[in-house]
Amino acid sequence: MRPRMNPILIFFAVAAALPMFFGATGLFYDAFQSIFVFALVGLGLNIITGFTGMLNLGMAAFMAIGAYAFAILTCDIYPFQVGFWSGLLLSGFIGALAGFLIGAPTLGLSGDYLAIVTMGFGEITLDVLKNLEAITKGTQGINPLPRPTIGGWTIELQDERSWYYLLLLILGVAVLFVRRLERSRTGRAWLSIREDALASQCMGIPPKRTRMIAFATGSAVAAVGGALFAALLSSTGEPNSYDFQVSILVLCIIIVGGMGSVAGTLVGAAVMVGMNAIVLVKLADLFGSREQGASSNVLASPNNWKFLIFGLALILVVRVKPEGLVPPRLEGESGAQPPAPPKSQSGAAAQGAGA
Amino acid sequence: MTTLSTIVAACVSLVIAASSSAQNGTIKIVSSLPRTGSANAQTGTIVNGIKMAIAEVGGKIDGYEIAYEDWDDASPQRGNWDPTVEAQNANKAVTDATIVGYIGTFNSGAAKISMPELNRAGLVMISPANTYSGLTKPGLGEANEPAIYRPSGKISYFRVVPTDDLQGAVAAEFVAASGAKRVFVLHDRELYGKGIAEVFERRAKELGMDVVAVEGIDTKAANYKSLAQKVKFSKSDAAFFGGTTQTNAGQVAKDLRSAGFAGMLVVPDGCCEEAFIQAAGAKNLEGNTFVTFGGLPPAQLTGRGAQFRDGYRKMYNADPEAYAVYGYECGRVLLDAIRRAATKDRAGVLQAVAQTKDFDGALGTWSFDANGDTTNRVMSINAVKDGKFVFVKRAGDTAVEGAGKVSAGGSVAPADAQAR
Amino acid sequence: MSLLEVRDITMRFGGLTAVDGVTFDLHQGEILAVIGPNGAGTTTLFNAITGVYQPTQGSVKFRGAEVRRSPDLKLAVRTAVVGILGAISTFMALNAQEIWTAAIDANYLLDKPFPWHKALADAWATARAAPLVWGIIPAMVGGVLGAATVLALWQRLRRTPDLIARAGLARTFQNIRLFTDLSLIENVLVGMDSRLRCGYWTNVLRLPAFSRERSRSTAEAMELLAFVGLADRAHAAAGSLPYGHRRRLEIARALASNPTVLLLDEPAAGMNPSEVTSLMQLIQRVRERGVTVILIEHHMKLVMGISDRIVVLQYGRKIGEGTPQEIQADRRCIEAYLGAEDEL
Amino acid sequence: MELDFFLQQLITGLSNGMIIALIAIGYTMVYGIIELINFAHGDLFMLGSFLALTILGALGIDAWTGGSTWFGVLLLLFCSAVFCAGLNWTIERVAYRPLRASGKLSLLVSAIGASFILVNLGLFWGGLPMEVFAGGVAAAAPKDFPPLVPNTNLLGEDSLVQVTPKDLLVVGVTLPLMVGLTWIVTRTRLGKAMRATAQNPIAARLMGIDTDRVIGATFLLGGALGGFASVIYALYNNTISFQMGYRAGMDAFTAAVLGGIGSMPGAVAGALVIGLVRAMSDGYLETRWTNTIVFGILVLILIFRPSGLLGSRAKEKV
Repeated sequence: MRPRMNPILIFFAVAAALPMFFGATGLFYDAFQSIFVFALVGLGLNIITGFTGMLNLGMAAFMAIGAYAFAILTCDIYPFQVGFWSGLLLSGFIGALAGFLIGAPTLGLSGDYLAIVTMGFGEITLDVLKNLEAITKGTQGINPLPRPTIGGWTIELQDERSWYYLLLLILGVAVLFVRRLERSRTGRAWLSIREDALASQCMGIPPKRTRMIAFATGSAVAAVGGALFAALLSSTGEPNSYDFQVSILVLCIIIVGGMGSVAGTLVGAAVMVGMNAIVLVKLADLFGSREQGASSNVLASPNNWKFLIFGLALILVVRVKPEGLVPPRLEGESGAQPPAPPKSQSGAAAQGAGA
Repeated sequence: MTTLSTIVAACVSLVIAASSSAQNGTIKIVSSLPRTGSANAQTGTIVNGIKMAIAEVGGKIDGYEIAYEDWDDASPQRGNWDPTVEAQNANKAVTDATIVGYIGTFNSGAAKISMPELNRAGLVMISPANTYSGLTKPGLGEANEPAIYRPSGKISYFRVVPTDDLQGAVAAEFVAASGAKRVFVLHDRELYGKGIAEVFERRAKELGMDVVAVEGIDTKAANYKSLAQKVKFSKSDAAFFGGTTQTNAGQVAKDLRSAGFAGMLVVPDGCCEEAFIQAAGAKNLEGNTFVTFGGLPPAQLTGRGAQFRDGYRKMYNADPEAYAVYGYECGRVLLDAIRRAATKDRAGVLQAVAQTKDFDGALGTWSFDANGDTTNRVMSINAVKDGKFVFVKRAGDTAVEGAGKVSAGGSVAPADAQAR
Repeated sequence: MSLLEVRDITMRFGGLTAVDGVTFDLHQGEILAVIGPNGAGTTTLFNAITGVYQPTQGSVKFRGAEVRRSPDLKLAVRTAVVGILGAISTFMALNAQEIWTAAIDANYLLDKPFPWHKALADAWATARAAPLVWGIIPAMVGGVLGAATVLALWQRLRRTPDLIARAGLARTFQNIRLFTDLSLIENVLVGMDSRLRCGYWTNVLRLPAFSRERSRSTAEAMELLAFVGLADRAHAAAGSLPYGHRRRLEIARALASNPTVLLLDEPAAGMNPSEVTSLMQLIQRVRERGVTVILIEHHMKLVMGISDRIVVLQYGRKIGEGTPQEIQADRRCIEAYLGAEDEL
Repeated sequence: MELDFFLQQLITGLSNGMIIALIAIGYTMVYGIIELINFAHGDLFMLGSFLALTILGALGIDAWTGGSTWFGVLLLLFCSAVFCAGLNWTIERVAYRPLRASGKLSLLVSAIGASFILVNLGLFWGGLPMEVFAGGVAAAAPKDFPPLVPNTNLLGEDSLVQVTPKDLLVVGVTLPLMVGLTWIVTRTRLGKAMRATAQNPIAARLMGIDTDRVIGATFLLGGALGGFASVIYALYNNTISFQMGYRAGMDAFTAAVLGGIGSMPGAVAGALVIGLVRAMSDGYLETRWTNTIVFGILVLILIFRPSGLLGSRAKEKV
């Protein structure tokens, strides 16, 4: 039997080849830059929710922390100005620290109690970013942010193709990072906690510490995603750019892609963000051009239909593929094996209920 | 396989995207405004105004076809302007060589994202609604503003709307003139609302009023009854709310009144729309509520402005909202510049826009100053009567520019303003 | 000296006393069966021993000592550090803006080098001058951090299942609890976790130690799977196994930590006679590996066939202890189990 | 003066808390039975209030001035409750039931999708060409809800402390509803079936309980409560907007969790705590920190009571 191809490799191969077809600039790059950033944040959430089974509804907060840490450390209105690469690393580190701080008192909570605490953390983060104006510039956003320099060569914002490959590279490193963890003692401990926290504890795995490591790792990855998000805009945007809706988008990415599956996260990001950045825009353009005059009728504007289409698409996707587009596979499993019973993605959640 | 099919799907839509580009003899204008979610009500009127301006020239200038695209800088998840989308719009505009004018943005925060990009590309940007002072005026915002928005060193951003530093001051002067001694300042913690509230606060203090407190509200709260009680119990004579209809100004007004606060309530031009009256309930605004507005309300417009008002009624079968005229003005000033431009490309149009002088606009006769701001200082104060805005008085002709500047010490670091 | 001393264990859930003052010893190398009718408290006793429940009363000593973390210097230092950090961050959260303004905004001018020393000095001065109390927010930040500290401290002093497992007591579960989405070998490797040494960064960077440990642990896991007869399905999902095999996998997983004592909770439940026979052989072989076994079982053939000693529980109390022959001869035990005299 | 202010905040906090409680019960019931955070519930509640406004508009607002006000309120309550109940039931049928077997998180995404759709419907609804929607010109703008219930001060217009018929309405509708609901859940056959299904759906099915119907009934009840809440909310705040479901839902869900999710008295207790904390924080501290304080208190309570105020943590069967 022909071995199944590795979907992660396919993703990267296709992504690396794509720019050949699309010139040096265009909508394509904008969409894919978003896709890569959200794939990164999705990877972070995948560690927390997909691997370890902790439902996190506040992922945007870690993005925000990464973005603001990066901005404060690099923007020239502050004295730090550590530069792009150090800023990226440090923002990841600060993200981990934040994950640690919020995790320490709350990771003992089960399932949905943790979910609401993380959601609250998201709200608190927004409020703090808005209220501590002296430090974060409140709603003004911090800009401009530096461009990455590689050996004396600076990638300008307009150089979309270079940005594309830079993001792809960083995403690749992150995927490698996450995959290596997943396929090691650390990752096994996470998965075992998701599957059955008590049994895993009875095997000698300290649940709180393990959860904490997962939470901090996930937060760090998401924070790096947030830092890149800001770097791409050359601004943090306002704090509201990291609100609950963003957390929900990230959650949808990993569930639609396939919980606990790295390849799924990549595909989920491509589908969800792509739908947003390409399909919905195209649809609006398509119908918008036919719009005659300006009518006060709310139904006439295609923009007013976006929520509806997005919602319907979400329901349809989980209806058709409830286990996600690319469900996780077992290591070393060959095509000949019978598939595991389709309860994979419920494992995480069932945990919360039972524990 | 799913991966592949996803990518293929993405590619197909991209090919569609790529195929819809330039034709010869066409000049393209785009606007980037939040068209998804709650701001759409206002931006719709702006778009109407732009379309009207284009219709007036017959869609053609010097044989060039004027194409207009109405871009959305909001996303459905956010229901509001989205920095990512705004950045994409800016990119899209920069890479499409037929685009010579970019009308937008609605939110000052969004402008911060697209301004440097467009500036680098030398693409002129005219905003109908950005009022944040720091975008153009040195010394009023961050230390690095507005230089960071002008990486090419040239000015390519213009706005037809007076800035917060003028409007907030006008509002404070109006309150002071009414004899109020104690004033309670509220704002929505957004760039626009907070900025204008800060200007109001400083000007109010300069005018010798007692600012009881400055509070940022939670714009998503169900009601502000507790806060309204606080205002009432503080024995303030007047309240100022820096915010917009979208950031719940209606509920603030309503709760203040239902809590029994009888003093004067002043709100800025973000509330100068029918939707505000609709949200707050006409009865609650009757009498002691005032709305400042940068310009004159449609009913007070004369000359060109009156023509605009009548034309709008005819074209859209509705009264123009206060913001429609800004859209119209943006469109007209841009088209006028295209007409005057020696070369119908970005550089030519940019130069022509910058040279706009004594423009006979719907908002009066005005020019762009060295910063790209309108020289139009005319403002109006409006009240609400029988569910309609009524003109109270004209103001602002005497407003001091830079009233928002911190007087003591000369430091412009925002920290001074915020260390309360 | 006995390996495990269970002394006067009592478990109460609200008004219900599930286990009432049970005392017994476990000796090195033996197979001890704990039997009792359903509801006698056998599983609860297991849970109390393995730390899943905290016994209301009584003690479990393993090799003569209670299994728990001792409050050592490291713990004290950590607690102190967290506490101090909490206090500092509370304080910082309080006055963050003023300190920031004084240190950064006041000292920083564009295009001029930043005076770090002055900034730090200013920050310190502002921090010292700033008022400590602002209201409810610092109280809450402090509260959260303080509570977390207390909780962490308390957690550490508790007998937790992971601690007991690491001490050398491994167990299986009455209602099999495998990691169903993981493969067989991964299940065993999770069981082996307490013996693995590679840390986080070793795993990420794939240092040489990682590869060494991976090949060693995989070989051992395969050996264990072979031991229970499941080597041929090593990469299948545990959830795809038939019931009888799941029991065996659970035993392999428990053995992976090289335990001194193996606690089996009703290993034969739901098995057919031939499966029971092979299970008995398996348990014997486990003992031959030098592992001491305690098992709860209702299957009398298995209990009588392999145990060295038997403890009988009824209504949470121990009513008998002895060799299989002694128990079979004990009237009270038989009554407890069968409830009727005429069946004898 | 100080005492007046405190009493005033107390009254405001309690009234707000009661409204949150009604929504929170809807969350907690659904969670209790299928362990789903029903994201669409807040938006369902939003649509209920739009229906109420539409009815008002269709019948003519003037009809409700004078003696028939209370009748009007009852009519609105009834219509919105029926509407929300039906809609909630439909959503369960269409978006949740087919996914129940495929895991909690798929359900969650489905609920998020449903929530998006409802929000969009609310936007469209606001564009109806009706007088009450200002001719539908500004669909997205918040809508004024006519003050059917007067805002007169029952303690006399001179009193600093305001107790209005609105406050009485909130208490007068909420309390009987809660009593009634408690009766349904604890005393009736349906209630017994609901609790059985919540405990163990498989066992309940084996015992002959039609769990699908019981779950449907739970959604009906929860939806009806959301409908009641929507009318009370609209009458109390006098503004409705297509985006109000988000905050209402978040507050309510927080309340449900704070009280111990799945427990109805817990949801009420949690909601009252949140209402009071919000009022006190708005009144005595700064509004901009209110959210932070609410969630800070949530975390603090959950650290000490990991299952919420009144929640009981079921011992896991090992």
